[in-house]
Amino acid sequence: MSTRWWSSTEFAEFLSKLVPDSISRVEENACYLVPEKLVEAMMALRDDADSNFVHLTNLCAADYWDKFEVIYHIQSLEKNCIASVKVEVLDRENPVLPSVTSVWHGAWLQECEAYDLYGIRFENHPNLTRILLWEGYPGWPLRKDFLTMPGGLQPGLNEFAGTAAKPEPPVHTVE
Amino acid sequence: MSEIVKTEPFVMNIGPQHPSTHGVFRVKVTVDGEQITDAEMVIGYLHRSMEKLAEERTYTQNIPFTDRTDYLSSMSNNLGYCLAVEKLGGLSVPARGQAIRVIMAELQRLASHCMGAGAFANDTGAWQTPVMWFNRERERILDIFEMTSGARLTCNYMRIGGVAFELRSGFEEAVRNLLPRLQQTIADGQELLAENEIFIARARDVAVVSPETAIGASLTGPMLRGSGVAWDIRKADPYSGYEKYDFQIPIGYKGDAYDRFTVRLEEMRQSIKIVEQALDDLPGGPHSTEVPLAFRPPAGEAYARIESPRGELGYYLISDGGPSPFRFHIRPPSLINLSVLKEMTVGASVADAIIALGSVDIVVGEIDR
Amino acid sequence: MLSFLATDHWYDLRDLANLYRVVLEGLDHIFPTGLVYVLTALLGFIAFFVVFVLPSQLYVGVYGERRLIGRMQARQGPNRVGPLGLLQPVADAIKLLQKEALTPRSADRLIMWAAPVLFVAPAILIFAVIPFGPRMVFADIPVSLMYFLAISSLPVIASFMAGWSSNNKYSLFGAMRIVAMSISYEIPLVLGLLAVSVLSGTMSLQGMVYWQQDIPTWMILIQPIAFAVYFIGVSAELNRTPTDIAEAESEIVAGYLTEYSGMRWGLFYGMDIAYALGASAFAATIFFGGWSLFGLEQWVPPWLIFILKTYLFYFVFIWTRGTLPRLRIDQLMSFAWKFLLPIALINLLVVAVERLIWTSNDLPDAIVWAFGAVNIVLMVGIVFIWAKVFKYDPKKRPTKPRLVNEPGGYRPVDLEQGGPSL
Amino acid sequence: MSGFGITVAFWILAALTLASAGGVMASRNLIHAVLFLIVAFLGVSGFFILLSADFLAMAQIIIYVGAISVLILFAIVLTPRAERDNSETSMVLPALLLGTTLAAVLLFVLYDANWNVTNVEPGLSAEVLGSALLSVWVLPFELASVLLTAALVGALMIVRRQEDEEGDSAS
Repeated sequence: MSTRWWSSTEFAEFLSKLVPDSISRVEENACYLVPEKLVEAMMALRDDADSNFVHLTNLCAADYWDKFEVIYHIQSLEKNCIASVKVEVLDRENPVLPSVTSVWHGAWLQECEAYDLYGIRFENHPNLTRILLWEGYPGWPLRKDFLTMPGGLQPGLNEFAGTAAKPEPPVHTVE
Repeated sequence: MSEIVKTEPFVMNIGPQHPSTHGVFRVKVTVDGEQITDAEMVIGYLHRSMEKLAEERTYTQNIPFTDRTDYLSSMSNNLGYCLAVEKLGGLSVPARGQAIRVIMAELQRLASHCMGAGAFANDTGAWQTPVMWFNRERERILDIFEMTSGARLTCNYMRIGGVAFELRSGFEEAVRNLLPRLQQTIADGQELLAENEIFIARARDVAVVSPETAIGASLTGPMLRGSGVAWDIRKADPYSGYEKYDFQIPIGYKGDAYDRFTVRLEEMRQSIKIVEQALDDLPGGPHSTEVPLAFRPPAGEAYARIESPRGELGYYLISDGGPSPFRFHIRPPSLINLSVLKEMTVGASVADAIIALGSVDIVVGEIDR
Repeated sequence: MLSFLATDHWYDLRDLANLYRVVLEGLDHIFPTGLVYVLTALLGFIAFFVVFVLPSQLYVGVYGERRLIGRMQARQGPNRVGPLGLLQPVADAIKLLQKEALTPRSADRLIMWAAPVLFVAPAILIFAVIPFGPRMVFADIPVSLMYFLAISSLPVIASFMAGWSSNNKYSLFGAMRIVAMSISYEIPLVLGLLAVSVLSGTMSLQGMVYWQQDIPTWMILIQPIAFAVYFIGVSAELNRTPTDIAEAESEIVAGYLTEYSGMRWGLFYGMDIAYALGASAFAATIFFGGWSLFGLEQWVPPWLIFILKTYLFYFVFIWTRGTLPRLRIDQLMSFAWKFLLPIALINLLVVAVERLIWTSNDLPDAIVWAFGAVNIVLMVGIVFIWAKVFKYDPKKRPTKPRLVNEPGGYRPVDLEQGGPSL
Repeated sequence: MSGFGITVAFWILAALTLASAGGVMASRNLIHAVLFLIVAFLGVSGFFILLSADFLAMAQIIIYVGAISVLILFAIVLTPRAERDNSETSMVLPALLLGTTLAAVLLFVLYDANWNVTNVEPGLSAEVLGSALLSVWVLPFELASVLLTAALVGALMIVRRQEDEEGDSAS
């Protein structure tokens, strides 16, 4: 017994019945969703008895130079099947995507991580902060053009620009 | 009246330098008396941007990186990464290589759970004794790793298409001598801790995660199984020949810290069973297939996952046909298991929060990568 | 009973008071009368401290504890400095003296400086009333039991000062915990000891030793409940595991000692051991017959018997420390108020009734054996009933997880018919 | 009370007690005030020892130093910081007046009282005290205990929260 991977065509067929107009295009290895319908489609996939995708396994983003993609691996524990869903983010300057934390609580930290490293803002996320890097870090390090971004690590430069000396923290007294 | 008679809440930092955060991990808790009213974790102290670095190196060069994410289970990390690359490149591993990988992964699980169970016992206040007892056996497992791969902690033993070297002579004997000792230590742990009245009082009904919460929060591994959800990648999606071995999935009753601890102990027993079976019919033949050093898998993507000691460890690779991955993503079980940190700690006392944190069994290297 | 065999010769080691007296008499010829009075006090303290407390602290407390716990934890313990590591405590002390005692910038300097000093003073005072032999007690005051309780309530204040003045949140937590613990456990402790005092009819420690010598018995056989209450209460007051929540290093780093370093920390550490020794000595006196050992004290030096009993009791402290996990503070509190206090009160009532029967009917001394039997039966009965009332059944609790063969979703727990009780 | 040593001890104790009592009044920080109070209590117990009242001295330390001061410390730490310090008050003049009057009355009583030297053996053993409390003075003793119990129950009622009551009734 091993986990069944839903093929993209099978998935598209299933989802178009469940939530119409939620699929933008279907490719060989994944099915691309429309960002506006993302949360609705995910909610339906989670709650429908036939799909039962209750477990968000993996959420990550990827940079294809001209666009971002956010990849969701969702699985059903009882049916032992897994599917790969993608969403495209075309606006590089201001990438925005609806958050799926309302569907799966487990998306919380993974979306934070994607925001931290790619700068993709997830709308309606309860607390979207940088988790691995500090607030105010210049640039989004996992973008392919990170080195050419303002504040990125320039070739030949040994220090990050923008790491100014921090003020000494004040002494707090125990309340 | 109750507005007047109240204590003053204050913010307390647990970590980044604290004996119980198992590394540089920090939780900012707001405390009212002894009760926690808010908890916020602060991570990133150990961030080494491995995902970015990996985009500049070849597939084989990336294997040592995986050692250093979850530094308590390097073999499992190697295995997960190699499986992902093999899936991407459509490679197959010879039977002997698969069996050796299973033995190593299970020994690594034993070593990691030794650390996890011991550190958890330390968090409950059993002053170092269980840690030392479990670490004694962990050292012996690390001796076997050293004998096989030359390194104790960051083994770098798996390769794409198999394992790096053939097993040394005397390996099988060493492992067979070790297993009864491990059984004994697990039995000691069962008696000293799991059946200890104080331990039960401390860990039972603490940091309860309901199965619905656990599934919704994407928990995996002992955290998920402790909540009573039967989910183990080794059973559900067998890799590296796990379907050949006879073992069972331990699941807990209530999803509290005690269940997670006992699940870990039981998983150690099951791992011993698997290692014994794998040793009994260790196939002959080559240990690895020939893979060019600058391996160029075809363009595409692959998501491979294994059951690491901490949960589902996934590697998501995108290849553009070049010698290095276009995107290298690790699904870190330690980080995602911390999704429920707030649910576990808010409302509990500081002492229970430490227990909750200990029962997650985090490795900061994997959280921050 | 044979009379006490020790002679008045100064070389009779069975009674070290002889030596002390000889020295004092010699000094009396040299100094004016008033000064000898002061010198007696000083010499007594120095003698007690240097001969007994300091070596015990270093070699039982520091070295012995570390070696024994090392043995329990499958490791070596200190074995490098000197033969068998015997000089390790000395090396530690020298190291601590050399280290800088840091004071945080926002700390309350004066109180932070005064706390270790105030912590040390009661640790020395506590040994003033402990009888080491028939004539070897420094201050044989009639209320030495009360004295012991009074003195042992003082270090709490010093610990609180240490925790509060450091201006560290962990320290403050430790201070609050130690204060809460001490006021909770003081009450059952006093009530437990009151029962002992009621039965023996004296508040003097020396009187209790004589009482136990006369029966002859040990108080632990007559009053097991009082001993249990004392042991638990005193472990809580001394911060020994399983009740070391004030210094719980896995929770609040080092509790009230977090900001202390150097010899200031060393004073706390050393005096913690001295308090544990004092509590052991007290337990040995009250519950284990003190310096008497069923007649053997006439040949063996009584102080040796006493010290061995003290060390034996101290070993139990080390043993629990190496074995048990730590309880949570609310569990400890509810244990003190809901279990220890009622049980101590019941014990006090029963003992008072026994004492009344004994004295009003003029019964022979052997009747205490019957009392002892009654008390032991009572203790077993109470614990049994308690377990029944709270439906405590360890056999029905699952200590191993369920095992399943197939993966899938959530498997509900079947709680029907003889299932596990959670 | 006689002898050189005892006289010296008395004066030292008196100075210590008075100085720390003054410290209680003068110190702005409440924690410091409580610590001064503890020293004052210890000094008072020293007086008891000088009067050969061993039992009372020990009871003084156990109850006042070991329990009451510790409770005060606990209460101060758990109080919000804003309400913790000794703040200025507008009642300085009335307080001064009241204090002076009280001191005058006490001094007058001290001066006026007929301090007899009795031949009663000094020293109050625990047995004597106990039997006196439970025979001659049994009514005040029991009344005091009833009062203290009532105070305890009252304090519990005041700090009891609404949600606790609900939780208790549910369980």
